[in-house]
Parts: sequence; C-alpha cells; structure tokens
Amino acid sequence: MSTPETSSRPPNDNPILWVAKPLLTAAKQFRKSLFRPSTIVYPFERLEDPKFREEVAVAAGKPIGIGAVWDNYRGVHALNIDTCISCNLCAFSCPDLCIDMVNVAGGDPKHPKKCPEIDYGKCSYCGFCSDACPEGCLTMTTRYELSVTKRADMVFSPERLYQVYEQKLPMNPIRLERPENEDQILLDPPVCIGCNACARDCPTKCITMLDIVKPTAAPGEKMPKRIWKEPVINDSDCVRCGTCISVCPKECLFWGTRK
Amino acid sequence: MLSLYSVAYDLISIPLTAIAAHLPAPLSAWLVNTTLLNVLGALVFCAILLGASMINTIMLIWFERKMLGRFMDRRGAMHVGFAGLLQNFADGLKLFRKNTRRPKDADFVGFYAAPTAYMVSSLVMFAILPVSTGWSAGALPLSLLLALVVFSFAPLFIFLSAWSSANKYSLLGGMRSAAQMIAYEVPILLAVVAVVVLSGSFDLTTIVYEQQNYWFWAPLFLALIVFVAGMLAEMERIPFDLPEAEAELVEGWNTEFGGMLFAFFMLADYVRALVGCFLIVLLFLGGWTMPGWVPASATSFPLAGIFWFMLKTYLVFGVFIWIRASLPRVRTDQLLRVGWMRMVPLSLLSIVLAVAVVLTKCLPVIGCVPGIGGG
Amino acid sequence: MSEMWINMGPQHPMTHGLWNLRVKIDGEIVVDVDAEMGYLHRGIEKISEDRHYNEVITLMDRCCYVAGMAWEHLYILAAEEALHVTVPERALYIRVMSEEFQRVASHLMWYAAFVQDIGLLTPFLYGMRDRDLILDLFQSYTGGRMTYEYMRVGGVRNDMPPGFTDRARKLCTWLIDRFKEYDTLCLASTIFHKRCDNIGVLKAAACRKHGVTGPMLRSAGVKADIRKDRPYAAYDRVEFDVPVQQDADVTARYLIRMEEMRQSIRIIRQTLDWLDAHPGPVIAPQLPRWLGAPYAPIGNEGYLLKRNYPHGLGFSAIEEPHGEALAYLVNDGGEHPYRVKFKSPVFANISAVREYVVGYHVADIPPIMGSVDICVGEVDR
Amino acid sequence: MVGEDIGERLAGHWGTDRLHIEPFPGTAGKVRFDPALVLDVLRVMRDELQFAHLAMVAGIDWEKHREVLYALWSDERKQYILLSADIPAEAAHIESASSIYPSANWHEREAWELVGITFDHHPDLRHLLTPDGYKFHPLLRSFKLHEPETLEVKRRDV
Repeated sequence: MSTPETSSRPPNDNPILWVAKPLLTAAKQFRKSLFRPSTIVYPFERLEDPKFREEVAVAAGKPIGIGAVWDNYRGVHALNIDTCISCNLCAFSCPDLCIDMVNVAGGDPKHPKKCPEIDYGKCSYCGFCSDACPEGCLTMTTRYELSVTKRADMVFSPERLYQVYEQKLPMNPIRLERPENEDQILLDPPVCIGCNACARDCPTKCITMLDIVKPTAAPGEKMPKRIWKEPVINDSDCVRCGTCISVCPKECLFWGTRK
Repeated sequence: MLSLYSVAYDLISIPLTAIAAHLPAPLSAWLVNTTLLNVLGALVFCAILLGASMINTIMLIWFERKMLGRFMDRRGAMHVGFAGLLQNFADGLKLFRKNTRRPKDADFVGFYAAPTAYMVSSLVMFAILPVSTGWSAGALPLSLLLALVVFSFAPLFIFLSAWSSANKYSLLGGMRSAAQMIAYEVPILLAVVAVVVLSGSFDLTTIVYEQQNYWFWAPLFLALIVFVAGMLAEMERIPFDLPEAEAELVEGWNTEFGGMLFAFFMLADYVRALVGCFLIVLLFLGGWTMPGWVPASATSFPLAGIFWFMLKTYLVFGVFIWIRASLPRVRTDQLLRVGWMRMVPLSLLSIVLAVAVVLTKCLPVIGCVPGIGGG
Repeated sequence: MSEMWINMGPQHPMTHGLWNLRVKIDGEIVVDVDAEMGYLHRGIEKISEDRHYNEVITLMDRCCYVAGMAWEHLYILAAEEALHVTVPERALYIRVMSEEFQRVASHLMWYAAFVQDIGLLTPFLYGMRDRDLILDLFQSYTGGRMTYEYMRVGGVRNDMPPGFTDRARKLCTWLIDRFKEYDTLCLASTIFHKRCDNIGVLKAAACRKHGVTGPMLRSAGVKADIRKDRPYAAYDRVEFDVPVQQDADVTARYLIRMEEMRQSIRIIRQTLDWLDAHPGPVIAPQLPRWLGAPYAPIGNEGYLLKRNYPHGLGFSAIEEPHGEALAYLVNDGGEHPYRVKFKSPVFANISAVREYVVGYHVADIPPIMGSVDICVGEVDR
Repeated sequence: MVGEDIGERLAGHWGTDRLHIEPFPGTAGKVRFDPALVLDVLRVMRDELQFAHLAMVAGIDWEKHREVLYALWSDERKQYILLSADIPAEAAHIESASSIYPSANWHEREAWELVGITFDHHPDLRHLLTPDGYKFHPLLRSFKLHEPETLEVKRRDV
C-alpha cells in the first residue's frame, strides 16, 4: 500500500446554508434556460445544419455545437455506381457480413456488373467498407434517419444507395493511405495455364496477358509454335482485391512480397 | 354575492323553467319542484367542481413538467397543443385506453377498491375547501378539521393497495408510506393548532377573513415551515418521496398498477398536491384576500378572489417544484427521525409562539412589516 | 418481520444495465446479497477469435458502451504487442487525448446516473447535456458518437479535422465551469451528505483482497493508478495527479471522480498543445498487410486462411474509467487472434458486492451501487 | 530488473524443473509452474513477494492442453507478473485460488464455464455468465461459431 495522504475532503456540515446553495444553483439554471433551453427541437432544428449551429452556439451562448463537425460522420452509405469497379473489397472487409454484391444494370450479360447491397439491419456503421473502397465510390454520408416500417426496407439496393449519392450530402472525406509494405500478387509461372480468367475478372484491368513462348521442348528440338499467355500485374493499379486469386483455377497466383 | 351553488342552481333551473313554460301544468309543476331543482343543482355543482378540479390538476401536472424542464435545461412537453398544454390530456386518454392487469396473487377487492377510494377521498377535499367567498359546498363550522381528517385517509388506502397487490416492492413502499404519513400527520396537526389559536376558528372561511389584515405566515413562520415539510411528506414529493423511491423500489406502492388504475394514483397524487397548496394558501397566505397596498382595481374585477387564490396556489406549487428540482431524496430512517425529533418539537414551539402572540396582542406589530401582507 | 429475498433486477432502475442483485432484507436492513450476471453476455471473446485484428475494434466499442475509446485502447495495446507493431508518436498522444475525453464522458454518465439514484433529478440532465458535447467532439473526428471504431493496429484511423484543438479547448473551459455547478448541487447540500456519508465503506485491505480497483480503491487511500504506475501510450509524458481520499465511502468516490475529471482536462490540455506543435503521421507506415480490414480482406466469408506469420503474446493494462482493465492476447500467426481475454474492472468490483452492501439500508443500495459505476457491457462481455 | 529476485526466490523454493520464469515484455516475467504447486506458488507470491492483488484468472484452450493464467500486481514493485500452469485437457482440474485471493472467485467461475477448467475446492462454482445448466464451454476451440472451410495458402517471398 502506498502512503496514505491526508484527506482533502471538504467539511460536510454546513448547517447554516443547509440546502440553500443547491436551490440557488437550480434557480440560476432556471433563469438561464427560461427562454432558450439547450435542447434541440429535433425534427425542426438539426445539429448537422450549420446555420442552426451558428445561431444557437454563437448567438444564444448555448453549449450546443461546441464540438460539432459533421464531415466525418458515418451514416448511410452513398454509392456512385458509375465509378464502382465491383472489386468486392467492401463486402470482404465488412465485419458484419451485411454487404452483398448484386447485379446491376450495365455490363455485359455474361459477366454482369456487381455492386454492393447493404442490409442496414445488420450494419454497424463501422466504416471499414468505405475505408476499403479503392475508388472512393462507396462513402458514408451524414444521413442518419433510417426508420422503416418493413424489415425488407432496411436492405438498400445499389440503386437506392445511388439515390443517396445523388442527394449530394456531405460525405466522409477520409481516405486511408495504403501501407508501404503491403503484399503483392505474385505468379507461380510453371503452374500457369494461361487461361485468362484473372485478366478477365480483374476489376481494375491491371492484368494483361502477355504472350510468352513456353519452353516446353528440349533445346535443339523444334519449338512448338503455340503461344502461351501469362498474366502480368501492374502493381500501381492493383487494388489488392484478390479476385484473380479466387478465380485462378490452378492456384498459381498468391500473396507475397517481391524482395 | 356570486356563489358556486347559485351558479349551478341557475344553470339547471333557468332551462328547466323555460321548458316547463311550454309544458302542461301538472308536468311543469313536477319539473320546477324545489326538491328536484335542489338535487339537480347539487349534481351540477358537483360536476362543475369535479371538472374544475380535474382541469386544474392536469394543468398542475403541465405546470410541473414545464417548470421542471426549465430547471433541467430542457423544454418539457411541447408538441400536443400550444406549448404542450394538451399533452396530459393525451396521456390520460392513453392510460384510459390501456388494459389494467391484476397480478395472479393480488386481492381482487383491495386491488380495485384502493385506487378508487384513494382518488375519491382526495377529490372530496375540493368540496370542503373554499376557493373564494361562497365558492365552497357550504359553510361548515369545522371545515378545517374535516379537511384534515379526509386528507389523512390516504395512508390507509395506500397501504391497502400495496398489501393487496402482493408485490414486495409495493409492500415496502406501502409500509414506508404509512409510516411516513402517520409520522407527519402529527406535526401538521400541531402546526394547524397554531393557526387555530391565532384565528380562533376551525372554519377555513373565518381563518381567511382573520387574515384579511395580517397574513399568518409572518407570525407563524415556524408553523409554516413545519406545515410545508409535512405537506411535502404527505404529497410524497422529493425530497420525501421514499414510498415510491424509484431508484430502489421501482414505483413503490403503485408498482403493480397500470392503465387507469395507475392514472388514478397519479391524478390523486396531484389532487393531493393541489389540496396541499390550497391549505397552505388558506392557512398562511391569506387565501383569496390581498394586502391593502394592492390597488382596488386588482381585487375588484369579477372572480378576482379565485384568480388571486389560484395564482398563489400555483406559486406555492412552483416552490415545491423548485425544491424537487434541486434536492436529493432522504432515507426512511432519517425522514422519520426528522419528523418525530425535529418537526414535532418545532410545531409545539410554534403553538407556544402563537399563544404568546395572541396573549401579547402583538399580531399587528409583526404583521405590519412592509411587504409581508400587512394591511 | 421475517427476512425476504428481493430481486433488484434485471429490470430495475438501480441496476444501470442488465443484471440482477438479489437482496435479502430484514425490514429495511440488507443481510445478504447475491449478484447474478450474464444477461448481457454476447461472447465477445469468442467472436473475436473469428475476426481480423482490426475488426475486433468494432466489438470493443460495444464492450463498454460508455467507455468505448478506453476499451479500444486496451485491445489495441495488447494487439500491437502481440503483432510487434510500433506506433507513431502523434497517434499515442491522440490516443491519450481520446481516452481522457472518454474518461470525462464516462464519469459524466456516472454522475448523471448516480445523482438520479439518490433522487436528484436535475443534475442528471446536466451530466447528460455536457456528455453530449464530448460525444459531439468525438463525432467530429471519429465519425461515431458512441461506437467510434477509431483506433487501428499501428495508430489511429485519421488525423484531427482542422480547428479541432480550438473546439476541444473551448469545451474544456466549458466543462471545468460545469464541475463547480455539479459540486454545488451535491456537496453543498446537507441531504446529499446525509445520504452518502459513511455508507458502502470498503477499506484498502479489503479492496486489494477482493480485487477492487479504480476510484473505489483510490477512495480507500491507495494511490494506485496504472497511468502512473505502469505508464502506457504517452502517459509518462504528461503531468497529472492521482486523487486519493481516505474515507472509502460513497462521498469519497464522488470526490475522486470529480477530481479525476479535472485531472483529465489537465491532461487533455497538455496533449492538445502537443498535437498543435507536432504534426505527423497518425498510423505506422510499415504495417503487415495481414492485419485484416481494411487492407487485407483476403478471407472470404467461409474461408479461414491459415498462414505462418510471426507468433506473439500481448498483455496490456490500462486505467479504464472504472478501474484496472487487462487484456491478454494470443497471436498464433493466423489472421485472427487465437484467444483474447479481457479483464473488466467492474467485474471485480461487483464480485465484492457482499463486502460493501451488507449491513446498510435498502435505500442505501442505489447510491452504493451507483458509486461503483457499473457498466454491465464489460462485465458480461 | 526487479524480476530477478522473484526468480531466485521461486527457484529457492522449488528448483527450476517444476517451475521456471521466462521474460515477458511489460511485466516482471511469466512463471510457468506445475499445476500441483498452484496454492504454494500463490501463497509465496502474496506473502513473500508482495503481490497482493490478483487481477485476472484466464483460461486458454490450446486444444491439447489448457492453460490457466494468473495476473498478479504488486503495489510495491509497480509490476504485473503472469503465472501460468498447463493442465491436460482430459483432466482439466486445478486447485482454486480463492482461499488465498478471494478475488479469484468470479474469475474462476468464468473460466470454469467458458473454458471448462474445474477449480477444486471452489466455494461457489455456479454459472456466472451462461445460464444454469448450460452444458457447453464456449471458449473451447472445439466450440465453433460456424464451420469454416479451411484453405491453406502458401506464402512465399520471391
């Protein structure tokens, strides 16, 4: 035990004042809030409205809005379908598994474009999806009113998320920098069969299939004139979504670092 | 002089006489018969009284909600009606529509009878207390005693409701309530004795007339303190709201009551609060009379007595709200200790003071201090 | 009158959460108590074994819903130790500032709940009002009001928005003024002393014996504060005092918490000055990519990737608003923590409930339990 | 380092074969000991080495065995120390520490119900967080939230 210090407790008997001080304090507050209490009359006054904040915080001298800045708020998502590249990163990064990739109009019928559909019944508004979005097309807005009467209405299809985007609400501006030493996607050349699946499905089209000649014949023999293709990944465009790894039929792509 | 009964009587007799004029003689004679008119008049009188007292009670709740809100830096009810004036009517309607459920082990008679009896016994008070000259049921020579007797029925019904709802919280709350009310009946009665000594009457109207010149709060300041503290305990308001101390006893003795039964308790509590404020105004603050320095025009307009009386009542209740907003709740043993060991001696002292004031005839001396109601 | 058991909880105004205090009373005197927990058990430790390292942070905010930032900090410290990550200094200061703001917010929440327990209705609203201002501040840089998801392994998510330090300083001034108001409503009232003096006494030896920590321990005269004794983050670089009281009763705990709020404001002011003077990165530039979201969403749902990364053990201790909180994290080289164990201070404080409630009145239970400052979310986890 | 005298003291009591201390960053060390010694070790810790505060008891399931982890704090040394005992999974028994540290009571109840470690001579071994009669031990590795399809991925540095 450390050394006890002397008690700094104030004397607890003030028989003369008794309860006068608390009464006076309450009365002081009564006078202060007689005409304008600190409450925000919610549906009519909104904290995210900067004009209201200015009026109340500055003009009325009320504590409301001392710390309020709404730019970083994590509310309902806004999705710009046009720039979405269907990389799946938002769905991968969701801890609650509330994001589904669903087909949207556009894209060729064989490989339809997929965009996130968010179930707000499960969403915890952690913002990992918008952090993970490499194109900045899935962002969180300041909209927080979500009451619905049907459970099915909680699921926001990409089109509904696009409607939120079109409202041009203030959006969370934060973009995370990628770490310098993140893994790259590497190729195991002998296993590759050149099937083109990775290049076809790559959302950023950073994989190009380059022609190579597979030295399958022994030296001296006549080389087979068959042209093999091998993926070459443009690292600066790659968003590390791992789609190529998951579609590779031979598991010849993998994560790693090139030293 | 305009009196409530005459108003009620006119309300029923004028239309009846008008109708009787168009009716054949035997029927009209039966209709405008004095007994029938008196009975109907009494009924209308009761209806007016009930309506007025209920509206006042509900306004009192609104007043408390708004004022407490301001103490707490918030707004209180504000959406139903102008500034939330109709909120409590809406709440009452909601409670009226709700199911009342009786716990399995609860006693049928006690569970339903106790809230009703509590409500009725509280409402009866309005017939006893004069609001202004002529605005009471009748001239009762012992109206003060009757009022206090009816007022002290409550612990019985509270304990009955607590006991019959077969709940441990209710039981604890009921016992606390009974102990507290009985403990504070004594100082209240003793404080009233001081008033009686000074005024020489048990009739509330007479007591108010005695205060026409000097309000009793200045000479009987000790009695006023005792009476206010006792009333706080009787009304079960913070700091003395232990019977329904929600932190430990959920809702105390009305834990098991819901819907209209709860509304009865809630309303009756505020009826009692209103009655308590009435009593304070009647006994210590001069009732409907105003001090002499008030210009005559302020006291002579129609219903001026009722206006000033209600204004004083609401101000007194405002003080209660102020106390509620700023003080914590005390503990049962501390409450009882204060009741028996501080309030009773203080009230005895106040009787002695009252006797001394009467004997030395110095009431005008104290009462003449400017601004405290000297006439 | 014979003795009877009363269930105070799980739905009871005294509990401040979901738990059940079974009280055996004789008249108005408490003769025995028994606490039943588990109404809020969500298995956070188990779910953590199924989450990426960064995703566990979303659970930490829900662990204690009034002190989310402190629990994030606790987990992050353990995770960084187990994952061998170093943190930029600016992030350390931001974490200290966040934790101290969280401490003030948590204590304000405690104040609001506690005064309501003793029947004071007005300061409840004052406490909640002022806590909301801190939540506004949190919202302005983390984006959330109660579930911040702000800290990341290797730093924090983002830097402060422009003008943040000015707003924070303004808020500090406002809060310091309010603390005086709180004191006049409580300490200056005789009834408050009548209710709170000499109840719920738990002396220092008993505190240590039953594992009670935090303001309860300091109110018994032990100057124990992990921020001082075993400094973490940037606590060794800021100045503050550890308040100590001798009486070990409810009033002493009130005084401790009030003084702690003032000391927290003092720390916050120092960190704000430092943050103004030292711009820089807030997250480590060199991070293993396998840390989980948002960088490495490798594990599709249904896939669990086993990899051979460096193993590690992490042990962290912080002074949470309620007391001493510990975390023990096992990293077996996988994507997810192998095992996370959290020790909540309130867990230990409630476990000793028999020591400080028995013998007092039923009416004393709300102030006593209020002075313990219970957050069931972190007890049940 | 303050931890040295702890090692000497403990070695003096039991030698190093049944108990050894290894460094653990941020603490005075991690003492691994034979589970049969638990009461003696804890008593020495409390009475001779001034670790008056038992902060945490944790159970960890290592599939083959289970680990009981104690975290102690000393006000004099301003340090934590971790004590760890490995017990076999098939007979997960260890003596309860609540006779020496009453604060172990609830921690052991929790470890019992979540990790399935039985604490002998515990005064009150009831369910704490899970409902009475709950038969599972959720923090065991064999208790799966869902059955993940394990995908082994090689990681190579080229």
